[in-house]
Amino acid sequence: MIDAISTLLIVAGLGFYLAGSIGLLRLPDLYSRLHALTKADNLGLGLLIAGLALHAGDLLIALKLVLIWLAVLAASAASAHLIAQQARCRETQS
Amino acid sequence: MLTTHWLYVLTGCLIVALGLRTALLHSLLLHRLIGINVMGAGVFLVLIAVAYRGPGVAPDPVPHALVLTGIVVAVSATALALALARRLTAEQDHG
Amino acid sequence: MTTTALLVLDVLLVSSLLGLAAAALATSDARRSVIYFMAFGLVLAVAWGRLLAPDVALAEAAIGAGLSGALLLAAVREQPRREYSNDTKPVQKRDRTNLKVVLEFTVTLLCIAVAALLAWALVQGFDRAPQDTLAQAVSENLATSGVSNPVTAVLLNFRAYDTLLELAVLLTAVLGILALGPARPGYRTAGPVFDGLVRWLVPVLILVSGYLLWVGAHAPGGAFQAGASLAAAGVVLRLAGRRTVGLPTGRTLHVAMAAGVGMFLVVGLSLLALGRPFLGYPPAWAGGLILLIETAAMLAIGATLVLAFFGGQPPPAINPAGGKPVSGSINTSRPRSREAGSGAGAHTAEPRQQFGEENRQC
Amino acid sequence: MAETLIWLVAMPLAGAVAALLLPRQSTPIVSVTAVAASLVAGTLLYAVSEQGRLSYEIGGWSAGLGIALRADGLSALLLMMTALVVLATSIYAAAYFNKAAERARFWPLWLLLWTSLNALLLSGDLFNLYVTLELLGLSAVALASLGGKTAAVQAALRYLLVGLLGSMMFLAGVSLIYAGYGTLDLATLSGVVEAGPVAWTALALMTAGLLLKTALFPLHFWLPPAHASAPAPVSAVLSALVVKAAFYLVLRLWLDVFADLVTPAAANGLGILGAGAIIWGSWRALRTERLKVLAAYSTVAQLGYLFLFFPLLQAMPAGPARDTAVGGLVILALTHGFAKAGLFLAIGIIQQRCGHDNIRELDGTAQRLPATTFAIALGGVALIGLPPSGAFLGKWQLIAASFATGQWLWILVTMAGSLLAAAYIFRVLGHAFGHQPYPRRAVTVAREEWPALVLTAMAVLGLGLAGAPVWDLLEIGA
Repeated sequence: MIDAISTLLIVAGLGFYLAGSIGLLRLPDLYSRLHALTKADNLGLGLLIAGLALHAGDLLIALKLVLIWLAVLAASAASAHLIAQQARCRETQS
Repeated sequence: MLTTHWLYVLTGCLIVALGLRTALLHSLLLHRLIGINVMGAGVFLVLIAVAYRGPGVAPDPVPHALVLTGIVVAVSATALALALARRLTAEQDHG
Repeated sequence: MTTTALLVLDVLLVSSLLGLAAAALATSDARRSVIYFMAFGLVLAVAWGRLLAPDVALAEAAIGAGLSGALLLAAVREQPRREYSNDTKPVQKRDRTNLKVVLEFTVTLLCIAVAALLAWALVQGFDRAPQDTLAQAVSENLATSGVSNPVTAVLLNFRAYDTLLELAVLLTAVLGILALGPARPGYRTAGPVFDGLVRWLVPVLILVSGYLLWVGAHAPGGAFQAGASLAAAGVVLRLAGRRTVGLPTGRTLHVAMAAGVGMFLVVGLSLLALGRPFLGYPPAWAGGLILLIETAAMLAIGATLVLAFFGGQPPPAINPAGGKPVSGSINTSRPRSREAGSGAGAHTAEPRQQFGEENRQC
Repeated sequence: MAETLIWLVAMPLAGAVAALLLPRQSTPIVSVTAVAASLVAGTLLYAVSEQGRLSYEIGGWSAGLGIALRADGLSALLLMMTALVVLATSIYAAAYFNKAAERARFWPLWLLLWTSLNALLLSGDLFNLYVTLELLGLSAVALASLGGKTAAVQAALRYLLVGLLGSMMFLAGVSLIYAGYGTLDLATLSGVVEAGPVAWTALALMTAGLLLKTALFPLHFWLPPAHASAPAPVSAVLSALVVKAAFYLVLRLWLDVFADLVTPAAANGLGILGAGAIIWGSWRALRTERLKVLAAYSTVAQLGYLFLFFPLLQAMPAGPARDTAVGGLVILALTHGFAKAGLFLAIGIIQQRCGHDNIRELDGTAQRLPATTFAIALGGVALIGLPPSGAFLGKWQLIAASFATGQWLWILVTMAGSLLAAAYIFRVLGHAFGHQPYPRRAVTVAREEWPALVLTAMAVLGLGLAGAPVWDLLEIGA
């Protein structure tokens, strides 16, 4: 039962990753690409980690996995912000 | 010899060739430096592949330690090269 | 996991490694090339995780991709438009004369030959090697090495002498860098979002380095990964525009830089004085001595890599009492004119910090 | 006695750390370290001559699992030369860098360079050799860039990139050896290595990397700018010791570890490159306008002679005749080390006192700096190979071996090289002894001048008249 849920979560996470990657390749401008990348990937990673944590069977490992997710969330939020800000500045300057 | 060995050893050799070609041919310092680093990574990949003994078998730790040493040596050399290049461009800007 | 799945993973990893290496080397844009190189390093770390080398994977991600990448990007940033050239003469637009084509062709052939020769010899080598003699020796002596992670045992016990010389290499590089002149100008002060990230990221990084140091005795980790994580904290602080990144100044900085080599020598020579071989730890003491050396090495690696990111002598700290800069004994070889005034050096050294509030967003 | 091996590495390294931490006392620290380490090198030489080969297992782990340091007659001799050259050059450097801040920057790197040289000459482990090569390369580059002039920094950068490329090729060879033989220990390896693709490819890769580092023609392009633009004491050590260290490794690999699988064709290839180095290096030395560039090209040429020995030794059966030839090779290398170090120091004095090193404008130097000019003349005697210098003995053995094996070409090359060397040396001396109508007062700066004199005298008189023990020492471990 747990295995099935875990697999389902991982597959769902991968789906979000796929969507994010397609978005990165297909979307027209930087802002929407950034949007696709950060949102879809953060959610994808969250699902992936949820699936793996269920699979781990050890609370400590599960907590470490969640910690990774939090760190990635913070880093990707901040870097997306910096990239968008920089792009905005270039636009206003030119 | 496992299939994995084949795959990673051949990749390592190809990466060595790619890095070596850039290090020899490119005119820009930064690219040459990256070329040398890529070449090093190829050699390291070969070493780690040599250490591999198959899934679930403990690998040989000696090449792992060698590669760790190699990575630190490589970053030291890269840092010194970049500092020299910076000094050089600063001189050219002033003179 | 089935063998087929592993094979698919292998093929994916190998092809992305080759693609990224080729992309990093083929593009003529320096920034792009560095970014591809960093991505290459990260995939390489995954490949090493796959080949059951987690210690190396950690080091590659932190040092090979992370810090090397940061160093290279900082170098590119200083040359936003100009070509980054090795020679004094301006870079010529590619004039593809016959000679050059012939040269390129020859060198390419040579490189292919080298790779083919190496691959052929390696394939031959695999079939004949009595491969596991050394790995067996390591596992037989692991019990007396003081640690249970075999990689740490090799690095800090069996082949500790290599590691001593490697720390000497790091020290040499940073001494060379410091002798070349002042640090590159700092970065502008971070906005609230980035600053907020830095505020909690830095303590976490320091915590992580302590964890990696401790865990290295029995699991993947160790002084190098810990030192790199410490250095990452310094790099992040510097990127956020902090003037000081926790590096000491003057004599203390030199102590930090030389800590690894120094501790190795103190331990090694003390053992020699006690009638044991150089770096021949008594088994009962080995664990503690290794941790002692690793702690010093971590500090040295952290300090050294941050200094490398500075790219030169860090700006002197202001001594509040006298107002004079507390400079290290290793000064810049040719004081630049803008730093001539004592005490005034602090803010002139980093002109970018003078940007006002309205400039902060860009 | 075996502890002397580790002391030779630990002492300069500890000195480097101490000089870094106590910059104000760095000069006395270096003096103590240099004298002490030289005494240790002397002890080692004595111990090797009495007891034969020495080895020291670091950490008490047997070689293979751990790393062993080893010394035989050849490495003991080179260690002794390194110690003497570094000692003399340190005395000169203390006067050359006349600001305390310059000295504080210089000494730690200087001792790190010495550490790496000793570590390289003693190491018995292939991967450890790679680390020592990198330490040697980085410390040499850092020192070469110390002048801070654009030319020096540019040359240092090229030197660094070439050095890195060389060490990477070396490391590729080392990896191959580990893949094929499962060991990194040189002694173990020489017992198991056999002709075949693994050993050949590994030897080719390692040799290619080392030839780049030892600047064998046509891979010498980086050497003249790097050696000519570095500060004088650094140039002295780069030319005398650093390129020799890489050459020592080639020698070790070809004559010792991989001796059984060297083919005559490969040895001849090295000989031909050596011949090219002699002719091209000497010709460029003759044509240059600057004294330091002349000395640097002369290094390229002198390294060529060392490579001429490879085809000769390959053709000679093991026995006393071959041992004598090896002795000739070693004494040639030692003589060049002493002579070139002295020459660079003397040029440094001229450069500082006259403000230039243009050969055409040297007139009156003999009147002004008599002792220094004498040192240049002595160094010149050794470079040409006139008796009684050690180089005369070396070239004599070279020619004798060529006669014995019927390889006439090398005799012609040696003759031509010696003539060219005589031409470029006498060109310098002709200007230096040129009369100046209003001679400025003769200057003697004893502290700066005597290291150059002692070093060149060592090359001409020490090795020439008392060189016999070299052959006895080489018996050990041969």
